[in-house]
Amino acid sequence: MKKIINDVDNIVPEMISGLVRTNANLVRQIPNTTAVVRNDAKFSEEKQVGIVSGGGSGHEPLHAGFVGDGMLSAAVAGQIFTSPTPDQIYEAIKAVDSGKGVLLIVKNYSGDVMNFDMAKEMAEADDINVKSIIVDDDISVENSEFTQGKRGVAGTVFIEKILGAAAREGKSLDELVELGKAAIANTKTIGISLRAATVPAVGHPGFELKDDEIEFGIGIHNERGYSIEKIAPSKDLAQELSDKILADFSDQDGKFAVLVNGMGSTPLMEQYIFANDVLNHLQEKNIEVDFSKVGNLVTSLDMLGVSLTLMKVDDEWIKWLNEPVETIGW
Amino acid sequence: MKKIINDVDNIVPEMISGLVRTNANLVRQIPNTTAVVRNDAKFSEEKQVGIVSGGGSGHEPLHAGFVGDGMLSAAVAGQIFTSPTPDQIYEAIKAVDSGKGVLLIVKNYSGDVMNFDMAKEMAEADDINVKSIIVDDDISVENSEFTQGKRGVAGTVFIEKILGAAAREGKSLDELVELGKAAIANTKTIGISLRAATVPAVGHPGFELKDDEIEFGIGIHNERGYSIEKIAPSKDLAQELSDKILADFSDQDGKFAVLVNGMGSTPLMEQYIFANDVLNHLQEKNIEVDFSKVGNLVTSLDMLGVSLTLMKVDDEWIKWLNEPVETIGW
Amino acid sequence: MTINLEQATKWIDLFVDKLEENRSTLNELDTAIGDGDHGTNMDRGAKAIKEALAKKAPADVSELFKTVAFAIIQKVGGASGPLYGTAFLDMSKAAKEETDLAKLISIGNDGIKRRGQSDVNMKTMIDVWQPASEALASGDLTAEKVTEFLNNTKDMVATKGRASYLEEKSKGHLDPGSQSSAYLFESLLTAMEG
Amino acid sequence: MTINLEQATKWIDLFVDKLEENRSTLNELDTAIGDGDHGTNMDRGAKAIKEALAKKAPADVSELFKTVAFAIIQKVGGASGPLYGTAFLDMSKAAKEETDLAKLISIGNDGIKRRGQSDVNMKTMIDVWQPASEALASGDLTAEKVTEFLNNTKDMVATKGRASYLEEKSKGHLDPGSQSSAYLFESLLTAMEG
Ligand SMILES: Nc1ncnc2c1ncn2[C@@H]1O[C@H](COP(=O)(O)OP(=O)(O)O)[C@@H](O)[C@H]1O
Ligand SMILES: Nc1ncnc2c1ncn2[C@@H]1O[C@H](COP(=O)(O)OP(=O)(O)O)[C@@H](O)[C@H]1O
Ligand SMILES: [Mg+2]
Ligand SMILES: [Mg+2]
Ligand SMILES: [Mg+2]
Ligand SMILES: [Mg+2]
Repeated sequence: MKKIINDVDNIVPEMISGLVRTNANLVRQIPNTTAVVRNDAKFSEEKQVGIVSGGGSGHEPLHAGFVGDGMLSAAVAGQIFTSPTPDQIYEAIKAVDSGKGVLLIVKNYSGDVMNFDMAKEMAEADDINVKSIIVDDDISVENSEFTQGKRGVAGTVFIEKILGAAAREGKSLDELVELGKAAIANTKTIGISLRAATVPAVGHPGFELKDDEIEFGIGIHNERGYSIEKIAPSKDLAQELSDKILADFSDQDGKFAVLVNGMGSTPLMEQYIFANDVLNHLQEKNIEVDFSKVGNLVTSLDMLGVSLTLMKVDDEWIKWLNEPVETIGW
Repeated sequence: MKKIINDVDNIVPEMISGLVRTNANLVRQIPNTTAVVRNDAKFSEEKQVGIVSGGGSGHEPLHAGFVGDGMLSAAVAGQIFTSPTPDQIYEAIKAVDSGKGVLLIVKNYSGDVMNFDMAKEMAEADDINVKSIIVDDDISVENSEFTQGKRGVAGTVFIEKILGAAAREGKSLDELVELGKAAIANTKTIGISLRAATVPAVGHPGFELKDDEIEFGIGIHNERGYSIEKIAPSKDLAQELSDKILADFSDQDGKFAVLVNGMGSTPLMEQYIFANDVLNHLQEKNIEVDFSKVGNLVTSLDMLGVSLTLMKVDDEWIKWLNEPVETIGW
Repeated sequence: MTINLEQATKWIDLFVDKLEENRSTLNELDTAIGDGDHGTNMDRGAKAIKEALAKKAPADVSELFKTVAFAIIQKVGGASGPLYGTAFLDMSKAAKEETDLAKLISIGNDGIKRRGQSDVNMKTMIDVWQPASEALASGDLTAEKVTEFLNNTKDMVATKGRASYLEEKSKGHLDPGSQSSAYLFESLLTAMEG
Repeated sequence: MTINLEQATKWIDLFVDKLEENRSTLNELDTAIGDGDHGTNMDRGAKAIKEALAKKAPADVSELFKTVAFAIIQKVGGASGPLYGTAFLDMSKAAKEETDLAKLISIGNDGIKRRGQSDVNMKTMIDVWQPASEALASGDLTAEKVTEFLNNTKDMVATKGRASYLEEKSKGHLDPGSQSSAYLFESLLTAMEG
């Protein structure tokens, strides 16, 4: 394992320190936590619903990179691939509540769901109005009443963008919850990996793939996918992922937003080639794409791969996706 | 080699196509070229000195990702690690000239310098006023009258940012040339690599390093560095690079801007840890840092590593570095 | 059977020791069907509990459980943090009035089920907590039984927690949270014996 | 010695063939001390020249050189594109009046030096162009001499182009651009012979 780090046990605090020191105009660290909160001039004057997200580290720029005017109010970073603890989330909730309530955006992992729930209970004891929504866009996992359900992956960033813009516009907590649930229901993602991520404390990739193999349906914590296939040209990968996601929508009418997300070690060059192939394929199928985004947004340490997210959108959502924000990572 | 591509010979056009299609509000492709030019509403109305940069591909988001209001007017992409041809650069010059002249920002490689020179001669034949500046910030290479001189690397992005902001403010071509030269003289960079980049047509990393080795002073096209050492903690690397760069400045008074740049496959997490260590070390030395930036800005395909750039700045340069821009990659 | 402060303190001390000793066993179990950190997580919790108890000796069982709960909630994270944390927090609240051990454990078990939205047969720690709580109620919990409950998780298919992503492939492995819970109940039995 | 359209056409045809045949030789030389693409670059140029000449047969030597120059300038890129491109562009301009071969080559050599800000002994193609141009002027250029000029680059330390980053380590390798230039002059000699 070759990584530019110091002490394995100190990775997250050092990373957060680097992030806030190089972006002091945008964010500050909440004392004694690894949570960051908006630090721009507008923030202290503003009265809007606070939006807090968070989760394990290793997905940078998610979530701290999306804190800023028009997106998240605060983000809480846990240990690598490990949910943050409720006390840290609770501090973030307190830091962003302006009396209008706080919305928690939680990715669907049992640890995240439970820790955010506990933090919510702690904040409610302080009479803060807190609601949460659970993002579960990874359609490579079967959903069923009896399981953990689908995971929350790259689509989370579209949800954060739309809700952040809507909150800035003055939407109420209840309106945001409703909007968030609708947005999540219309967001679907599949990821592929060419090489697994190496968790620093483990020291080697989470799973092994042969030189010509690619795994479909992986999660952002090295969760295994649904099949291993021979690596194929970008356009075949684009077609396979697009079709699988489209088939999961009840119909293919209306407008779509597209996110091509790099998993951490994949050059932008390849992400753009893949995005080009996705757009070609969607065009052939007469699918209207009204917003698209490419880049390392929701990564998995040094994983090699990409994910594709399609979101069915209406005009107002497109407007919110397009609105300028002041963040590190959007 | 595992890459998400189609035909190796078609990488650059497909990449540019993906980039412009997913950023049509910002940039458009100049027909029959792999050059992109601003496409925002403001651009057509504006009368400012046009700023054109470019070079071989494989350094994304440089340069196309820095085209937009307040930064570059156009960017020309060559084949991977190969200078673009003069006719493409010439088309970009024509597309951005509004009568105020055009400034070319060229990284110091013999191919780039010569191809941009030829393009300049072609444009001068059309009575367009064109000047160029040569960025040579890589201090790991010895400079001398008899050699090719220092290479242009990550510091280029600071030069593009400052000149873009100054051009937007209405500075003349001659003023920009002078400003550019002063900025370049105050910009110094060293890069380190943990793993070389794999050029798609070659299929394997450009050089081999052992599992515990790191190379100091590499270039952004797999140019070998000045020494191979055992990998060390981030803070030791930060100290070694900072001190070497600082020693190259005649004095260490005044204000500095810092750029920690990821080489393509290095997670943001490690870049922030390294940035934190650089800031710690500079603080210990009582060096005033007034601007800092972290991220994958000037990459080398899938190289693992980072570069550190220090720039001696005055207040006006800091203002220009801080000004908002509308680009894909800044 | 009721539990007093001395017994409860011994219980927690034994549990904490077992977690520290078996950090790598728990990590290995979690590597097979999870993300390999259950040992690290519980060990972090164990150290936090020790530190908190060293700082201030609790006055009663309720306060002891609260100290344990807060240490776990603040330091463990992941799935096991809120689960063990909720169990001890709920037991702490109940212990203000209640001293019956079986009732307390049953309340802890309910807390886990509520927090985890889960039940028996999902290949989670509940598959140790719930039968253990029932056996305590009928007065016949033994170390052998605890091991039996733990071993029963081996052939289950996980439907909650990370292991559930593996579906059928989660079969054939012990559930790591059930292993740490087995340590909890083994410690409890030893503490109650004398 | 003057050069006519027939001879010049034959020269370029032979050169283009040699570039295509020796693509991998040139890449290998460039791999040792450059970035490994000189063969690919020149081959791209060769194909572009062929295509351009197939489209429209040039009326005179000046037009032929111009076609060659534009094909190279538009398709080669890198360092060799502007260098060969400038040489042929300058020779094309001169060929409107001038027919003396040695003079034309000397003008091409000057173009390379101007474009490359370089001179002899820097381990570049000039180390073939300049002595070849001088030998032509004195009427004694031979294939053996071309090979000798090329081989002389082996022990030079590069001070221009990518190889210069290697400093002393650039010694012991032929310069790739000198090898492609050697093909150019060997082709010229064959074309002029008959
Ligand atoms: N929803 C749930 N209900 C009950 N127990 C659960 C649930 N999810 C996970 N667990 C328990 O937690 C254990 C894993 O804990 P740990 O590895 O520390 O957390 P994480 O899965 O976040 O890495 C599992 O072995 C299982 O016993
Ligand atoms: N400044 C220069 N002056 C003259 N010749 C040069 C100069 N720079 C490079 N060359 C020649 O160009 C050759 C390399 O060409 P090529 O590999 O196609 O371009 P690049 O170096 O851009 O990859 C060198 O072998 C050398 O002969
Ligand atoms: Mg975990
Ligand atoms: Mg080249
Ligand atoms: Mg785990
Ligand atoms: Mg070359």
